[in-house]
Amino acid sequence: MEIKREDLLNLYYYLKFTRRLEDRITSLYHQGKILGGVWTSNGMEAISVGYSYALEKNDIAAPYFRDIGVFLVRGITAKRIMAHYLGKKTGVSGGREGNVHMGDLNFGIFGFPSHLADNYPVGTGAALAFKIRGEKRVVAACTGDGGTSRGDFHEAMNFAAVRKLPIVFICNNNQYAYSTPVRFQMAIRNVAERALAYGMNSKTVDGNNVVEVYKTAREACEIARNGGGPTFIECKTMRMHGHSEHDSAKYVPKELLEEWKKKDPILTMEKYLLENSFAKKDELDGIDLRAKKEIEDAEKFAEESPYPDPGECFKGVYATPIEAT
Amino acid sequence: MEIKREDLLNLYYYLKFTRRLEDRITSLYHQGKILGGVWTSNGMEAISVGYSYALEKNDIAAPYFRDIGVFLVRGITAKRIMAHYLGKKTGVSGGREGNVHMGDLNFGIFGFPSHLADNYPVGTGAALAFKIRGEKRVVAACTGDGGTSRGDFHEAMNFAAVRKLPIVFICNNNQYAYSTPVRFQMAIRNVAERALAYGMNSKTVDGNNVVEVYKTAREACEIARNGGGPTFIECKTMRMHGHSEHDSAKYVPKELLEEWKKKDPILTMEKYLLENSFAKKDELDGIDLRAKKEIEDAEKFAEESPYPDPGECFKGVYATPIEAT
Amino acid sequence: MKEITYLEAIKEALDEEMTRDPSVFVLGEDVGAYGGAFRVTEGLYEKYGDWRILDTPLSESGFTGAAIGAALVGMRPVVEMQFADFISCAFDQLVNVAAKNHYRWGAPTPIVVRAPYGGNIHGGPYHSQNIEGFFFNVPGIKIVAPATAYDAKGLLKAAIRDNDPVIYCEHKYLYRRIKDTIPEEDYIVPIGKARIALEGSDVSVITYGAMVHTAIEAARSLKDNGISCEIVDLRTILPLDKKTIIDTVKKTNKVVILHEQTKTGGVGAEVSALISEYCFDYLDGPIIRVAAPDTPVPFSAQMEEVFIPQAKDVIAAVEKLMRY
Amino acid sequence: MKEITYLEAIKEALDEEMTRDPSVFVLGEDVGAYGGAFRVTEGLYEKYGDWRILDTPLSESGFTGAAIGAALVGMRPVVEMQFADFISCAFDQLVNVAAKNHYRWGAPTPIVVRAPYGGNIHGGPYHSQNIEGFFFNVPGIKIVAPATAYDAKGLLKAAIRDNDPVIYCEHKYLYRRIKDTIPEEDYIVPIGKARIALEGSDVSVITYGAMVHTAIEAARSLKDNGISCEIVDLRTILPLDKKTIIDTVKKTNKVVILHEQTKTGGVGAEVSALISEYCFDYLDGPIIRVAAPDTPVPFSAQMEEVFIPQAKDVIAAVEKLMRY
Ligand SMILES: Cc1ncc(C[n+]2csc(CCOP(=O)(O)OP(=O)(O)O)c2C)c(N)n1
Ligand SMILES: Cc1ncc(C[n+]2csc(CCOP(=O)(O)OP(=O)(O)O)c2C)c(N)n1
Ligand SMILES: [Mg+2]
Ligand SMILES: [Mg+2]
Repeated sequence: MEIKREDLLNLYYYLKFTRRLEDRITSLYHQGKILGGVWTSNGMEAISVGYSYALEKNDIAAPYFRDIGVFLVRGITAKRIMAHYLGKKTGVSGGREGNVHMGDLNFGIFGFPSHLADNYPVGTGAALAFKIRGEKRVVAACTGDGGTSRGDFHEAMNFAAVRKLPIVFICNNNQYAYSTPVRFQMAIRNVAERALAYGMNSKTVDGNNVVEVYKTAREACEIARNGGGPTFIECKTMRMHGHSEHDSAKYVPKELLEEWKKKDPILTMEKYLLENSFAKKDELDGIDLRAKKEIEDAEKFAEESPYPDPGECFKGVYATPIEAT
Repeated sequence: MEIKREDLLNLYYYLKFTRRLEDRITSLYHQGKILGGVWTSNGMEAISVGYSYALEKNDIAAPYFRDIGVFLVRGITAKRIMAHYLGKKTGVSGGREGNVHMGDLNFGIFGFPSHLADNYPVGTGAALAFKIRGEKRVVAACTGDGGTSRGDFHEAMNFAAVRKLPIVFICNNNQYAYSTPVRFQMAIRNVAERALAYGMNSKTVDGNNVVEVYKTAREACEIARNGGGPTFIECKTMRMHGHSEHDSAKYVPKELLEEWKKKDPILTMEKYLLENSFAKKDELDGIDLRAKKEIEDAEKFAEESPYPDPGECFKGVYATPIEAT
Repeated sequence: MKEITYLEAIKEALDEEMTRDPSVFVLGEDVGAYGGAFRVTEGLYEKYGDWRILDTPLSESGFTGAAIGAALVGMRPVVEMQFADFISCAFDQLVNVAAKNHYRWGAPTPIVVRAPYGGNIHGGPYHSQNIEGFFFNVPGIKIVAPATAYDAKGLLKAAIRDNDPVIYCEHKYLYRRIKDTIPEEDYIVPIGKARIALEGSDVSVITYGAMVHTAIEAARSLKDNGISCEIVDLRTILPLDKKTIIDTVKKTNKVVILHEQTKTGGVGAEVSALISEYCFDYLDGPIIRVAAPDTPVPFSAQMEEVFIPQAKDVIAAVEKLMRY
Repeated sequence: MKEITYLEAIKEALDEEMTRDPSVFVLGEDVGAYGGAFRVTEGLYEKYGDWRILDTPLSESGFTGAAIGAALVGMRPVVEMQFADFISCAFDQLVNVAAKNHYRWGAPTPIVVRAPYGGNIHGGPYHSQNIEGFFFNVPGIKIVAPATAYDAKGLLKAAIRDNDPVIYCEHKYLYRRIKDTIPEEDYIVPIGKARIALEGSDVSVITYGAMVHTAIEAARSLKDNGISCEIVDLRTILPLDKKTIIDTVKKTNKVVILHEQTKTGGVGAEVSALISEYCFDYLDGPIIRVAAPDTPVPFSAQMEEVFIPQAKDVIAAVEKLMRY
């Protein structure tokens, strides 16, 4: 598969954008401006950016909580995201939700329900709808290595395989579920082996290589789009921070982090672009600056935005409210 | 593995016992003496008989609803079972439950919760207890091909594999879940392939051959007992009646039934015993008569037994009731 | 006008809605060629095919989640639970995904979950449960429970057209036991509106589902003793029709709440609490609940009979209240 | 005697019970070396090892089912839900296996499920839920919800020693915010017994969990206006301590029920219904419920503040009742 230079630069942009946005969110959290908790995709940005970039506009993403890149790639502005994290009225959820718990049908993104793997069955449903209606659209649903131990993972994978649904299942295998290493979660080597139980094709890719993630997802999407059924893609990566900003992650061996630091997805991409002469350093710096600028604007916007009216609490439970009697 | 003649004759006895008991239950149901529904293991008796015969007295069975043979093999009398089906006070559940929904800790049998595959996690728990306490006991848990599509199947298999629990998972693959053939339930050839997702050893056996089921289960039990972890055993068979007595099963091709009729587990065992001179015809007839007699006595006992006191309805919700205030 | 059973009413609603709106489809175990465990979808497979009357693997959470996802992209799925009891396996998807989608991120989730529920059929603990209590404290869910064939059809149509997740409790005991004369033309029964099943003046019996018929039986017999019962059939359990409840209490000043669901934490508790809150000054006696005891549903006929509230229990409660 | 936090009280109960009884063990996500998301099990792994403080894969149904199976063969497992919200994934095992084992086939299921629940911590819809409503209509389950460090320890010990499945609702907001002086010696707080958190004569405020502290705050302020509140801390939610509820109503004749759980179908509905049934003649005014609105728990501080009942809401309800 050939990738256009423009796409490569876009991928680079979204990697940077995601990293910078989450770095900023982390700072704001430590400043006490973001309440609750903060979970980031630091060091794993290539997965959400890569798989969502593989989607067409009409496709659907059913992300999990390390997938903020999906929101950026699909066109949700940093302004709305930042305001969302700050619990502002102008945020993606208008203050009803926090952190990566957001979704927007206008951008083809399903909200992430905290319960891990829940979005796998939900994703299959959209794929089923496309199949029923004969639409050439696909779904990409994502969860972590931890989420693959849940029943909903199993039920969704099996259903998609039986009905050959147009869906690509992504797994972010960052080697830990919170403090629990993969070897205490499953007795297999690669999460991809899970797919054998369903007769589903699977791939294991370098989750820190955005080009590889993108290409593999893109190919799987095309197979799905053309009636070839689902694929499971395991993206190997490493969680470089704690599980959340609360967590110092002492349980992760330092050497592991050292090793993976060298494989940072942004460094990897930079190197790839420079060495293959897709771009010069100053062009990349320009891209970075663009991301930086957007985030500064976003922060300003978010800070200046009003908090939601407390009365909003009572609204929106039903799409069709029953007239009060 | 060598099997003693005595064991072979016992296996034959339990096959006959199970068949006759369920045949009688079916008649009583059609006579209106058994309320609700009746589901049998007709044509599949070798599975429950074979795997439960592989257990030691102190082991635990966590059966599913085609496993009435487990109750007989483990020593629950036909009297108590028959009374249970008739909703009598003297039945296994004292009238609180019906059909194969029964259990008895004194005989190491967990009650079957109707929700298929629920007994897989429950089974792992007993195995975990044995492991924690360092007891050399094992668990055999069973479900149908249909049940393997449920999340609880996945979560239990995975947990057992990770913790190398002393459990043997049995699957009765009778090619249908109610009206749904296996090919609409999973996109794999053998249910045993499910085990690949967990790094668990698996076997596919002829579920109509009680000796094969017994041997395979026995070996798996010994592996489990000695710290070798779980095994998944797929027993291929065919449901020879409708899903329940309500169901005429028109959706099953006649040829399939014809084909499997020839493989009837009792015929198979009879042939094996006679051809290998383990027994003569009249000895087998004697065994059959013994089963027949027990069931006649059981029926008499059950018919004559009183119905439960209606007030029993209110008792037994809690093991430690809160003093009424 | 034609006479059809409660079960036929459900099937007709499905059939007509599927014809009217191509986004409606049915999924669940054995709903396809087999026509469902209770034969509710019988004949629909032949008419709408494999993808609109869709057999699923045995996986309630998976197919309920799939229904949610399909709904999010414009479909109107109707999920069949083979028995309502198995809805426990789909609890998480319903409570944490379907119920919260709209509040959390503005996405309507127009799914209907058909739940064949209730006892009196010798089903025992796992084939007789009333499951409305599982969802009764969950904002974002709607629950309906028709008592008549007319309402069974009209409420299912309303549920399918509604933009929220609706749990449709269809009482198995009523499937083939009751009939109604139904209009030929399209109609719905609006969600959120109770109905007066019987007008009366001395005491209100507030109930729903199969118990409406038990209430009517009791009312007939009470009438012979000169006691006039007003029977309120809630029809929608969540959200409750407060106005109809308040109006009947203001009229009769005496209330018996009747349900097959176990007593503690049942719908009756909420109805009682609403009345205490809004009609305190109109009450001429305690609010009595007649409900199943706090036990699983026992199998044996003898025990199940004391489990399921009977007309005589309603009569006793009403008489006690009349003496008050 | 020593002063410890609510969280420490939970940990001490676990530690002491594990020492006392080798059949007690803990399982759940990240409970092992990490010590649990809230650090409740911190230090226990070092003391009891990998098989008694047992990390599980991410699989609530699987490990809750495993706890049930272990209990059936003589263990006393304590399951930790990382957040109570995730108990929805284990709903089926709890409701259909654990709750019914004893009734169906006489097998006790002594498991405790620790459910870190409740809001006021900016957790949003998925990390703030009150989950008692999921199980409140399920016979066979017991539910406790301590409001103090003293009760947190005593109720957890009682729950571990109890032979039935107990859902132990530990309020996250209280973990490090409240302390109690606790006896050195072993004690339990019996399941099924409420306590009078504050004696009073004008009005009863019946509540539990974190709201007990809200009630106390309100009572203090009401006292300045000459209104004397009696506060009942239910402690056990299922089954309810009817006697204490009835006694307080007979004493004060006025009732406010307060909970953080959403209103419709909440524990308050049942408490209200019990009062209407048993104390009708003692009531001098309507039974008022102060509860969270029927919505998911919103994230933003502004919205969450109107979601969580506040002392001022209790004061307003009491004052309204006093004017009655
Ligand atoms: C069903 C469920 N149980 C527990 C949690 C709490 N929890 C949040 S993240 C997490 C670990 C997730 O691990 P993994 O799936 O590998 O994702 P990662 O955080 O590593 O990206 C846990 C246990 C949850 N969100 N959902
Ligand atoms: C969770 C759950 N969903 C639905 C049912 C209803 N049901 C009872 S048996 C059955 C089919 C079971 O198929 P399988 O597991 O293959 O067992 P078999 O009947 O073929 O022995 C179904 C759907 C159930 N018992 N449990
Ligand atoms: Mg992970
Ligand atoms: Mg089968």
